[in-house]
Amino acid sequence: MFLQVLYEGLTMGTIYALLAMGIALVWGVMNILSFSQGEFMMVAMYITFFINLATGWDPLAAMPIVIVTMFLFGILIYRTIIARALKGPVLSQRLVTFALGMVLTNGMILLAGGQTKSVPDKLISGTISLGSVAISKEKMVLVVTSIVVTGLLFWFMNRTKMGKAIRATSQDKEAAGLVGINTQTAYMIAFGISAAIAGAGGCAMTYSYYFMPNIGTNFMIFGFIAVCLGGFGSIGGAFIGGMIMGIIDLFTGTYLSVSYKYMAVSVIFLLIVTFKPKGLFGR
Amino acid sequence: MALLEIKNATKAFGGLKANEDVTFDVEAGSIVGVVGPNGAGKTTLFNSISRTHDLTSGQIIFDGKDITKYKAYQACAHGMGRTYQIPQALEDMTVLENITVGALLKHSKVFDAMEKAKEVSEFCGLTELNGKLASGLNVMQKKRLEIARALAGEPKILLLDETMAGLNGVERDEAIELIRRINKSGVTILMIEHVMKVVMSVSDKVVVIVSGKKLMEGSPEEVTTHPEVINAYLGGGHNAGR
Amino acid sequence: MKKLLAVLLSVVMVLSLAACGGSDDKKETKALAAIFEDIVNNKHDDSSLPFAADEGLPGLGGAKIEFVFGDQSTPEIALSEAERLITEEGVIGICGNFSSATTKTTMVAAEKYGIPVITEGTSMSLTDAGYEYYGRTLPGDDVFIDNTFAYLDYLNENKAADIKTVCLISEDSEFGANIAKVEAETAEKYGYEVVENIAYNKDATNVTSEVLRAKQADADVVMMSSYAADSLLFMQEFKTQGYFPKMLFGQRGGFMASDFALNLKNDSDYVLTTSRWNSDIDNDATREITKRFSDAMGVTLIGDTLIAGWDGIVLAAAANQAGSTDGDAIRAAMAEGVQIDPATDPFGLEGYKYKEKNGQNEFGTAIIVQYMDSQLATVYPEGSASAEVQYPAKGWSER
Amino acid sequence: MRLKSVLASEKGFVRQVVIVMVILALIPAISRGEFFVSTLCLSVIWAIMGIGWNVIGGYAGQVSNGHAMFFAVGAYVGAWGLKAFHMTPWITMWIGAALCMLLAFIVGWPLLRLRGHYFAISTMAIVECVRIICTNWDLIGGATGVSFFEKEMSPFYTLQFQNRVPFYYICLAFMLAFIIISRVIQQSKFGYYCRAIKANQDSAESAGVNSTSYKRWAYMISAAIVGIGGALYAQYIQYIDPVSLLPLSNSMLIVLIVVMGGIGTIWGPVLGAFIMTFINQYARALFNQLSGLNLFIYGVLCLIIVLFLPKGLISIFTNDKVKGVFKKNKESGKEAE
Repeated sequence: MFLQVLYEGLTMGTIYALLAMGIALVWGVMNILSFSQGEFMMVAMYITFFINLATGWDPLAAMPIVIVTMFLFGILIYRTIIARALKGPVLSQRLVTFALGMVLTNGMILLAGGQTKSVPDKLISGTISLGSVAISKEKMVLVVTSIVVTGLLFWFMNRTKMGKAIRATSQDKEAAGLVGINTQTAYMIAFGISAAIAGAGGCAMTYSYYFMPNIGTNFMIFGFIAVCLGGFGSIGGAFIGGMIMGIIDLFTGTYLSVSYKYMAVSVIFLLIVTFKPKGLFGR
Repeated sequence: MALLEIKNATKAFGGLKANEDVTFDVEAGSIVGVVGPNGAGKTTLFNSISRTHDLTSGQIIFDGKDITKYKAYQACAHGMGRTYQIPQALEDMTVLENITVGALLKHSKVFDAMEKAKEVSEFCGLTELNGKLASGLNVMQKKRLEIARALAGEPKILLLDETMAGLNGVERDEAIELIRRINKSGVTILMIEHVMKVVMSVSDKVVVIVSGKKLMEGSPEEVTTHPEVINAYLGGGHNAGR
Repeated sequence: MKKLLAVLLSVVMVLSLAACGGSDDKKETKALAAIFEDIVNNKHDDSSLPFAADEGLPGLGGAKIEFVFGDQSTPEIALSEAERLITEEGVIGICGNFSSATTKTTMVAAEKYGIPVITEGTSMSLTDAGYEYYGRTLPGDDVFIDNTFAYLDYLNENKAADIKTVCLISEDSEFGANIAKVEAETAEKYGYEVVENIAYNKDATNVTSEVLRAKQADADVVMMSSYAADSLLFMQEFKTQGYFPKMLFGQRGGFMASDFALNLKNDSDYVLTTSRWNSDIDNDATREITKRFSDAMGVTLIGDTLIAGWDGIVLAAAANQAGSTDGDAIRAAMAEGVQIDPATDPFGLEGYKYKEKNGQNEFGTAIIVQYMDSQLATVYPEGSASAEVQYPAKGWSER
Repeated sequence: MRLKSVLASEKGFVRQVVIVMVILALIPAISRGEFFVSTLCLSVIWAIMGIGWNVIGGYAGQVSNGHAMFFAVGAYVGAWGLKAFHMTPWITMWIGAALCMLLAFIVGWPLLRLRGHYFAISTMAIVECVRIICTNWDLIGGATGVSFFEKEMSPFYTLQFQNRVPFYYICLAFMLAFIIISRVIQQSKFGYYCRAIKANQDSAESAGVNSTSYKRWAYMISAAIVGIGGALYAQYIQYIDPVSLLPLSNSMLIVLIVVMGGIGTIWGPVLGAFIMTFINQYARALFNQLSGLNLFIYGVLCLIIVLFLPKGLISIFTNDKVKGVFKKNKESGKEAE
């Protein structure tokens, strides 16, 4: 039983980690709280659903398209909304993403209706049982996607020129500008990547989740807490924060009490933020 | 009688000792200059005195009271006004409102505080900027505003952190004249300053801080002719050009 | 076409978005309402549904009926919509598929304006609240759950099912909490041991820990009360964990919704649920309405959708019987007992007599249905059973 | 001389109050439609909560995303006061407000040390905890909520009115009181110190501002006002449960309303509340077949306002181009820009 809970905890952890990394990227670079990250995931789920509906492709096959579409969607959102909000006061930056979340959720209700949807027959399904632990293949897709995406993100941020430019901008915008980094493009690419990460997550989640337009909001608070656990704007920290969240979620739920498990998560978060404001790994 | 006594003030950030065993007094009514090369730990000392951050060890006695463990606002309430090296004006409030915030320390009615603020603004020559937002001021005006805001709290001592930096000749003379007038109105002044000409002409006593320790203290003449000070400042064989 | 007498018969408050309440969708309920409007307002000689033979309601000079729609995604919205529809649309009655929470706020408006309401929110707090204008045609939680445990006794006696322990999983909302409370009390009354009582969070990001606890408890029967997405999430997690209890009982909600079989297909087999009605009840009215609905929507009609519209017909019949659209007259007719020709009643109830005190229809009965080959079949009571119950349920691997 | 000079300098503000109150008082006379009056009541209640939130979010610049908890405490105290003890809301309202202040004091101690995003996210975590506690606390009705629909007692005692107009005027009176309190706070030493904290907390502290205590007092006052708003809302809806009172979106909507109207201003929250509530209600009423449309319009409008009118809708009235009624009064410092 313990191993099963541990495995399930890690699986949930990967979803929170994907969400948290997207938020951490945007928060670290532009100091914007992206309330709409959950909604980006939801939009990715629906894109996958419509691709599957139209062409019958399996979510895995559709994933590259979904990631690219979400990347472009992120850039579109940046240029139309976020760039302008960055000029305004800090408070409106936070509300912009909340309002955007509301628009995406209700827009999807108008578009696709409120009924629960799911991608019917999937390529990979069923369960492998290793001793007492039942490994669900659908969830494995999620775990693998998350690890691959994290690897790609780290490679991008540390190895590529644009990645270093984004990291430089997040440390000090003016200094980065001085040394010839076009901070505007750095912001745009960062926001695009954060949407693409949510895209990958959303697409993988269609494997094991039924979804409807307001599924994004349920994940939002966990993404934020995971980011804060990991520390301000540190992407690696967000990944680990997400993992910790998943494990706390499962262990308190199974061993303590289901109804109070979300409270345990919030209380742990409050303790960390009060006594270690910069989070575990943050600057 | 010494208004402010610094006793073996030491401040360490991790292993690095920014200030080490600094001791000196500031007589009531006097002007004391604090000089020393860049990175000698002068601003760190200021921040410890004004209680912006805590001392690692040592004591600060102000007006007879041990304020080592006080919070910044408590030190200010006891009559210690201060300005910052990089001006920290209240950006989206007007000049008058900035000074009023200082005045509110002693006058709880906004009406009286505003009257006091107008007086201090007049005293510091900022009257025509009263209605302007602080964010719209230039560096000199912002530094002047910080002095006015501190002054509005009717402090016993005023800690000035490089108020002359970045000023041209005319602005500098005005600033010197303002400091003299403030001192004459009964306010003791402790100021960090780089511009030697200003320190020499204004201060009664000068304290020299080098790499966190107090090298020496004395009258302006003694300090400028002291070989070690010249050496520390200019480093190596140059002689002290006036 | 112009209404003779502006009889805006009743308002169907349709659930929108997957908030509380059954997972019904606006489109389905609207289609049903359109069918009823057509039958009552126009002459249909071949139809066996009420008021088919004449145009409009004879008792009100042939007045036409019209269903008007409102939104009830939250209790606050339900209250504003009720006030809007009563004062501006001038409706004479309210029906529709409500959660108990939205029913309570709608009753605030209904009691104020004296507008009779017939809905199927099953929580006991509705009938205990002492509302004057509230009516419920079919049973509340008490009868449904009593019926469930009576069925367990029936199985123990006739099928040597040897059921002793029960595990309750319910949503931590007004809907789930009420059911869990009544389930626990009834289990004690019938002598069944509740080994696990899990209240899960409605907006849960995962239900894995709940399923693991249920699997560990391994009760003979798992009773669940969840809405749309959660019931599907649970079924999938059961499959992932390779756990399926000998008997899985869903208390309507998500388990009754058309989404359930649509998304799960054959994975929904063996699940039992209490129900108000099922499309395999053999009477002419049922066959006709099921056919008309599947012609219009291409989906089999389910109990929740039918009762939402049918309550409107009962209100119309009451107004017709009272010969007036005044709220008190309609409520009085409801209390005396609305005469509906049994031949035209798809539910096949003996009568529609809404008690003065709590508005509960004395003749409301409940049935138990089971998913067989992803279609619902009535299995209890024997009178209307159309198939033999499949018990114990096969594990996922044996299917 | 003192009072006269204060009133003299407040001439502009007093004129604004009179004009706004006259308009709002006359509206029900124009159209008696019950749904219209209910929307008015909701707008006033949301305005009260906006004014409350504005004290901590607008004046002191500490943006709390968790004010729904005070809204819920006020509502629950009002509900159970009436249901269990038959106490009139006129009394339980103040008990609720006191409880809110206590809760704000306790919660404020660890939270107010945080700044910016950390403070916002912590308040969200706290309101989640409160929601979970309310959902599982059977004494107060837990997830089944509590309905306290009283028919016997007189409406003036229970504030549950047959027709909403008297209730509207009572709420309007409360809103007027809180507008005045808000103005007094804004123009007092407390208000100036709060604005100093908002502008630059460290520099304010070196000017003698005890920021921790001022932030805590601002948080407590805002909690009390929002608590009263919650009590009025409870009597309006007469059935409350954690699912409808405490979702995260509720706390965010309070913030949205104040920012839409104009944060840090006196009339911003009122303007934001009325416009937002009317849009929300009527968009749903007119297009009810398209579910989700009302919140869609709501979101789009918020985006437009946040992007193109950062100072909020009020800035249309208060800038110099529009002389009109809301003329900026020059003498006593500006109405907060």
